[in-house]
Amino acid sequence: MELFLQSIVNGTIQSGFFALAAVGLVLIFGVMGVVNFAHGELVMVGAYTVWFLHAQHNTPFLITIVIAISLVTVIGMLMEKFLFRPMRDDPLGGLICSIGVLFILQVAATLVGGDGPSKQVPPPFEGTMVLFDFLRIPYQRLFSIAVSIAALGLLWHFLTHTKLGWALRAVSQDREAASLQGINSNRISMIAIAVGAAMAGLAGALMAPLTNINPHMGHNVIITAFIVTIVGGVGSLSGAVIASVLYALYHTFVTTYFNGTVATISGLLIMVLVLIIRPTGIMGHRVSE
Amino acid sequence: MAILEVQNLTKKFGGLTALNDVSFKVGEGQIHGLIGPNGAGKSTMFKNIAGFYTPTRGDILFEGKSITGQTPSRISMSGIVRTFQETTLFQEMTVFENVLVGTHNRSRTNIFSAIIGLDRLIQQQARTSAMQALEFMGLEDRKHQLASELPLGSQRALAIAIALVSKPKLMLMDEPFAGMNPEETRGMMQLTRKVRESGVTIVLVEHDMKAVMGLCDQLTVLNFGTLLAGGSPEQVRNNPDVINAYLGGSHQV
Amino acid sequence: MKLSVQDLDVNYNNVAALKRISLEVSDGAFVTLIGSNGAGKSTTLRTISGLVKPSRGSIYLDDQRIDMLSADKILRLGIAHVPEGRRIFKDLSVAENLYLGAYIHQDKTQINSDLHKVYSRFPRLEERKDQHARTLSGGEQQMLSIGRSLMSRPRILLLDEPSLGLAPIIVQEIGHILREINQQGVTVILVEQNADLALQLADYGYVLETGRIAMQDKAELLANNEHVKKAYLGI
Amino acid sequence: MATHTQHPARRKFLKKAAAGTVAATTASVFPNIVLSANKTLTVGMNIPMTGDYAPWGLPGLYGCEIIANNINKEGGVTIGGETYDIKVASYDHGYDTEKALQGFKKLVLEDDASMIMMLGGSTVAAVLPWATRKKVLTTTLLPSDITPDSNYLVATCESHPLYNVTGVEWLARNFPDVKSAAIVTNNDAEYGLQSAATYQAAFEVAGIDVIDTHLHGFDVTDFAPIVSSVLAKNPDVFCMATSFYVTPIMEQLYHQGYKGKIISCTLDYYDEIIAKTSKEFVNGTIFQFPDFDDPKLQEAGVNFPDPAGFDAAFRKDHPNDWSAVAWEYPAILLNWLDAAKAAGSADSESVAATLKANKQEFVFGGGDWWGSQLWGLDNALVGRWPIVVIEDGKARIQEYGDVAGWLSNNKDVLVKHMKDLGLRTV
Amino acid sequence: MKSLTIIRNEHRSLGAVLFCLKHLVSEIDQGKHPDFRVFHGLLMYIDRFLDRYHHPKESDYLFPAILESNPELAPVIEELGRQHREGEQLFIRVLKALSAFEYCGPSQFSEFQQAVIDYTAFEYEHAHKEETEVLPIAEKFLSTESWKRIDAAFLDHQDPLFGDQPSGEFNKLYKEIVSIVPAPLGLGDAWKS
Amino acid sequence: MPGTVIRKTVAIGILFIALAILPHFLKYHHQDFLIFLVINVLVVVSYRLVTLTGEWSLIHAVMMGVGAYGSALLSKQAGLSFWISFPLAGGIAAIVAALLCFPLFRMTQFYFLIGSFAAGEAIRLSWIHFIKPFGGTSGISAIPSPELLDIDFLEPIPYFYLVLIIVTICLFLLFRIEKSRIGLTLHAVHWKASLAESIGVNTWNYRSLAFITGSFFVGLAGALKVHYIGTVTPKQFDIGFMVFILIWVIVGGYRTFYGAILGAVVLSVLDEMFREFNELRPAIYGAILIFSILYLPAGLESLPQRLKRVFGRKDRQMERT
Repeated sequence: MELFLQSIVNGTIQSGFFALAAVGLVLIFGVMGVVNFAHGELVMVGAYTVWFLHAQHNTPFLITIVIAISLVTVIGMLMEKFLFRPMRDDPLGGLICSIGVLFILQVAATLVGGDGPSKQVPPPFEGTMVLFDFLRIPYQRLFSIAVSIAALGLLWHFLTHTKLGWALRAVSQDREAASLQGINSNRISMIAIAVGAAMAGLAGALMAPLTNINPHMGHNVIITAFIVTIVGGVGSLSGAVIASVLYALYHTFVTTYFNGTVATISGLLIMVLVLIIRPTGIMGHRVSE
Repeated sequence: MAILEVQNLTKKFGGLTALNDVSFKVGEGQIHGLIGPNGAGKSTMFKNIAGFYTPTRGDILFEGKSITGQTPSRISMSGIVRTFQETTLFQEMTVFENVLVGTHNRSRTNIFSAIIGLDRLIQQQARTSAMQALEFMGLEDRKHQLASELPLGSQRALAIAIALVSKPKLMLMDEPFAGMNPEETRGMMQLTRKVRESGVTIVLVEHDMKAVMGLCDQLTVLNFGTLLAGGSPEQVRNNPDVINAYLGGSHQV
Repeated sequence: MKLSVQDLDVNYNNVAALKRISLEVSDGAFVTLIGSNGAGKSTTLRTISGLVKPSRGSIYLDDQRIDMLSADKILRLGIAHVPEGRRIFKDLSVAENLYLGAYIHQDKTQINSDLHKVYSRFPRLEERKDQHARTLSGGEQQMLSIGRSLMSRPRILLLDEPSLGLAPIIVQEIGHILREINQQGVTVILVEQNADLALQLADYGYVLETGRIAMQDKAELLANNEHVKKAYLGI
Repeated sequence: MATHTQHPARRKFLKKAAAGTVAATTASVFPNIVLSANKTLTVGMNIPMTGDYAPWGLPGLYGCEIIANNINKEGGVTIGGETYDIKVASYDHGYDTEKALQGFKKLVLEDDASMIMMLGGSTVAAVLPWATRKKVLTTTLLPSDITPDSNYLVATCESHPLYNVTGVEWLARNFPDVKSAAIVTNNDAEYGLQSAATYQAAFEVAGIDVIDTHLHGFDVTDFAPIVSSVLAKNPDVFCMATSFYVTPIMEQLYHQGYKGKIISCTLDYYDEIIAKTSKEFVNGTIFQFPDFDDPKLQEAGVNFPDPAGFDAAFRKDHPNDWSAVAWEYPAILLNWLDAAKAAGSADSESVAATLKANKQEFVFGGGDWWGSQLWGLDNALVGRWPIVVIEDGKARIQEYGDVAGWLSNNKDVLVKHMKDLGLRTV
Repeated sequence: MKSLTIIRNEHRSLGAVLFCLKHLVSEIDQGKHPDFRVFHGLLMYIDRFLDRYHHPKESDYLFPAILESNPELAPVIEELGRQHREGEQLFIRVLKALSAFEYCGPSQFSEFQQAVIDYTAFEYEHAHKEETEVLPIAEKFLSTESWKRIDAAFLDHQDPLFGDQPSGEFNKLYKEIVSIVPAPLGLGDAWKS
Repeated sequence: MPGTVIRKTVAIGILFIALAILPHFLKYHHQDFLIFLVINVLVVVSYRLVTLTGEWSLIHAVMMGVGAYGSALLSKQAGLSFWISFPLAGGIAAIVAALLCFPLFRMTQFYFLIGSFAAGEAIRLSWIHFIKPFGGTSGISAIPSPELLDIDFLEPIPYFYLVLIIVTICLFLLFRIEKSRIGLTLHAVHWKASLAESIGVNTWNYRSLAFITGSFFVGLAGALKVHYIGTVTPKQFDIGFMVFILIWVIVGGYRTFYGAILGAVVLSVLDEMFREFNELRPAIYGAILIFSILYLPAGLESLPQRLKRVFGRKDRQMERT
């Protein structure tokens, strides 16, 4: 029972990261039609920023988060302006471009941090909250999950209660019809990638004190984000968030009670199964004929 | 005798009923027009016959046998070929290659004979019949051109040649005259008759009333997913229900 | 607000879709373009609203040349386009769709009063304002599409086949609504395959055939024209 | 923390870029070589210098360069009457088998390297047929690479993971209350499984029950579930068999309130772990790799010249890169030089013969050729190995354990556990 | 000539409502549960529209004008006038059958269905006759004067019969029908099967 | 017509001879590089066959691994000679591909891309997870090299000739397939699947055929590779390698047969040339990728035409007008 509850806590914390990373991928794919292979590297850049500024140069953690988000956002916006926009009608080209960015960002990280071992960031919030004598939640993780939920909530509010949010969803559903409402889809793409990249940057910054930081850490992030995106339904943000929670809990429980590799293999198989049974994912809608 | 028989066909998309209990027959060797306003269900009917949709209810008989719910390629093999509403061709291939793909049904080959060259005879036959189809449609001079470089009329003719080369018994033509000027339309009507004379039954969807009335032996009128009327062009023209549809503010038929 | 289209050519992958199209639409007019499938009606509208760029010719709104502007800029000049097939945002609520129609406007009170007007014109939309647009019936979706475009306060409204796939009484009702909109001073350019409906509604009509204007005249005269009757009215 | 901030990463980046170019052009051009009239003796390093495995390659190159530099400064090395300057030629294979094969040939045929040092695993397997055919002496850090097919592959330094037995033995001796252990490791065959099997054998011999062996992949981003699952079984000892994820696992142990003993194969960068947890928590952790400024390394029997000086020189040039391989490749190089001197030739065949014929002095002292019971050939040099414990936030050698002795008594237990995990044994 | 367009428009509106009526009856035939309010609305509209709005236009203005210029059409006009009355009889039959269906249950449905089919067929036929036999002639032979007179009457905004008030009222009525007729025919809630 | 055929044959002959003598002028380690390059040419060309129907898969590298593991196991466990295990490797890859067709070709486009990636990753993780018989991360080593007369296939030059001959035959077969009516039909499925279906082409069958055939050839490539290296590991066929295949084909140009080859050759050679930039290398590679996609969207294969256009051959334009 204790293990069960602890696993729920562990899974919930994971789901926050999954969701932050996947939401950006979904936004970018939805609005721009590009599979951003470099999305994991955006997370990585966020983590590196925290390592470099906070762990190496003693910049206060909260300020570092803001800087990480801004930096990643700027990278995302540059990608949109110089790569994805010229490639608008060529999703394959967009994908290749994003792979190019992936390589460049990995090298940039290597130059900043060296080829050495994984980087570590001492947790800015020390101590562990103990509930009922057995549930242990480190304050650092508590902070991360709180910030993730807040960020996702903010994103949800942005998408459902602001004009720009509506416009963003409109563009992802029908670019042309959106332009007929006076929506400048280039501007919306810019906002989408800015928001998506900011979420990725935030995910990286929050993960930084909790994980191994190295130039290749994006690989695992993108695989998870793909699974979550597919299971949730391509283009469905709520689907991505729900799938993140489900997948994180699933993975946590299988890892806890069986084995991590089995969890990943079966996760991939579940994804294939979802694709076969319901190609539009749990929350997606079939594009009408 | 009826080569194609649609029996009580119903097709629903979610809550929307696109076709409601429609029945009609197509006589062998005829040009049969399927008419009705946009959104009346003609295209849905076409797609059901050609196997792109599976009917919700009802049956489609071809030469007395049910083809309901079969895959498009299967239906095509039994002798029904469709052409498309907008000019649908393999734009990036040459005219000849387009028709050669069309020979697929008649002269199949497998990968091993293709590699070793055992299928030389079949290939030769395929090329010959492709060439014949081009000549039939008057496209032999353009065979090395890319399909996308043809003028509209020739593109439509090519689309028919692709369909024709698979030696169908029934050809479904989706708006063959759309976007054509009167002269092109006349040429196309000629070709359509020529195809019929070669022994192919034709079902066509069309808006151009002049062409439909002048070309078709029989008409089936759909409106709002239901069968409105059927009969010769003359009968249809005077059918009160058709007039109603017209008076009812629905589109011209 | 006079719209004038001069000598427009549009090509889609080497095929000419429009050839030398010229139109004049004066302020407050109700103009229709009729013709068969593939005649170039939709392309004409799409070119006016900036979705398609002409390969030659020009479009003027009063004295301003607009054919090089993007769709969102053209909307800001007062030309709204209700596209073929409605193209509502299915995963957004009805209200969100309508608010997006007013995307180019900032004044909240004015937007709310516009919204009120749309709701009173289409009470059904108000009943369903919080539902996802995908749950609407075809007729309701068309109402939403028109309502959405009205939210931009257009001076010129372009409509592409609003009757497509709709039942007769809704088509008639849309006809009434378009007439009302026109009577309130909005210029209407209606593209219809349903020539009968279009010529009932419009003051002036153009007949398009294979990318060219084959005929143009007052709507009543076109409705009584023998060629038009035969080719488009089914008489 | 203090050590971090003293060395801003920007400086490191510039230096690294320069080092990269030097390494790439293969000639580590030291000024004294230009002046020296000595002949050149080239040793090759066919190692990962980029990518995931770079941390197991690059520090070794830096270490060997320091050693070579020192030797050259002192006038070179004399073998068979001829004095040579040492040159370290390197090739970055990025832990890719194709590139490893190419790099190996390049180092041997084009750079004239007399001996090739490699990390081990599949990259070694890829070069081995050719190396054997061409009789190129090759060294690996993974004795499990040894096969009866090749006399020319030797493991003369790191006897991963055999040394793990000494830590367990020490633990059992000093903490007799310890009854149960749980092992966590990644599931790769070269590092993780070998080490897990060894720990299992060592615990069995020490009379400690292994209640869980948790294998995980390289895709783990969060160790919370794994650690929760293992701790739920209440082990007295928590054992980490490989180095890849020690830091995050330690962090989880800390946060999940683990109070028992911790034993780990390595504890690289333990100052970072302390920074992420607490000194009190890390104190008492048992592992196998000393810092080279450890006073116990100054004692007799240790065959590494001036460990403290080496440590200082390395940390001066490469402040953040110290890890076990930083001294292991140099130790191999030194060992090989000794053999070459004894053989009077750098020729692979003679050095190999000399290496095997003589009782070799292992880096930490002692030294027996071992391996035939497990891999079919006695090509791993096994000697004393230090048991290291964190004391007041610093790694300190407790004593030297006897790996060879343990093996001679308990090899059957080891073979059994290796077999159970599906590993190659004779 | 505006009047002619107005007559045609009204035919289309009426035709749409009749189509709707017929279609809804066929839906009941296929097992849908009817909402009788819809039929009441449709029939009320037809009743008022024909009686108070459409037929007077023809009988009081258009037909006399035609008779004036083309006396040889008298039999046709007479026939059309007779049809107006016959239509009313058929319509009454529909109303009665509806009441029977509504209060006596499904057993009465077939009579209702038949009544609707007969009535709608009759009205189409009638409208068709007007459009093909009378209107074209009116178009050709009526003098400009006559047209002006008729147009003036049709478009007289003060006229209690055709002016703004009634047309607004009918538009309102029409909107209401559209809103209650079940989707996809109208905008109302679809009938359950 | 015959003139161009002769010219083409001569050109290919010269190319072949040039390739045959090339290794003698190379540094030793570049001879190995050449072997892997020629194998990779087979990989990209077989990949292009899969993509002919318009579906981009991310499982090709893993299918190569299936062939490699198959041949390694057959020769090590069953003791079969290379000459038997090699063709069987292709067969095994083809069979695995055939089984995968059922789930995978229910999807198209983006979903197929991701679905194929997931299926491939599941297979690859299985190699890691099931140490028996796959050997986990360290894979299978000491895979014997081919034996024929007294030729020493451990030496690069003899193995190069073996690879060159086999790959040339495979390329010829692939070329035949593409130029046959089957190839034409595959193109047809890509450009207009609905039209193809309407004339009786079962698109599922053809997609599967392309996938299975492509997998067969890449399985052969995998076997060729590991019988030279002597070791097969899961890492050799990871998503990283798959991304390279994708890049080679797209940057080279997937519209023609030689575009893909061009991509593999040019990019690999460039990569090798940038070796001295060490850790900067991937970034240079990435920059080349982006540059070529932005400025050569039709791939390297379109470069000659572009150059022609730049140097003002106007006859095409005159044709138009």
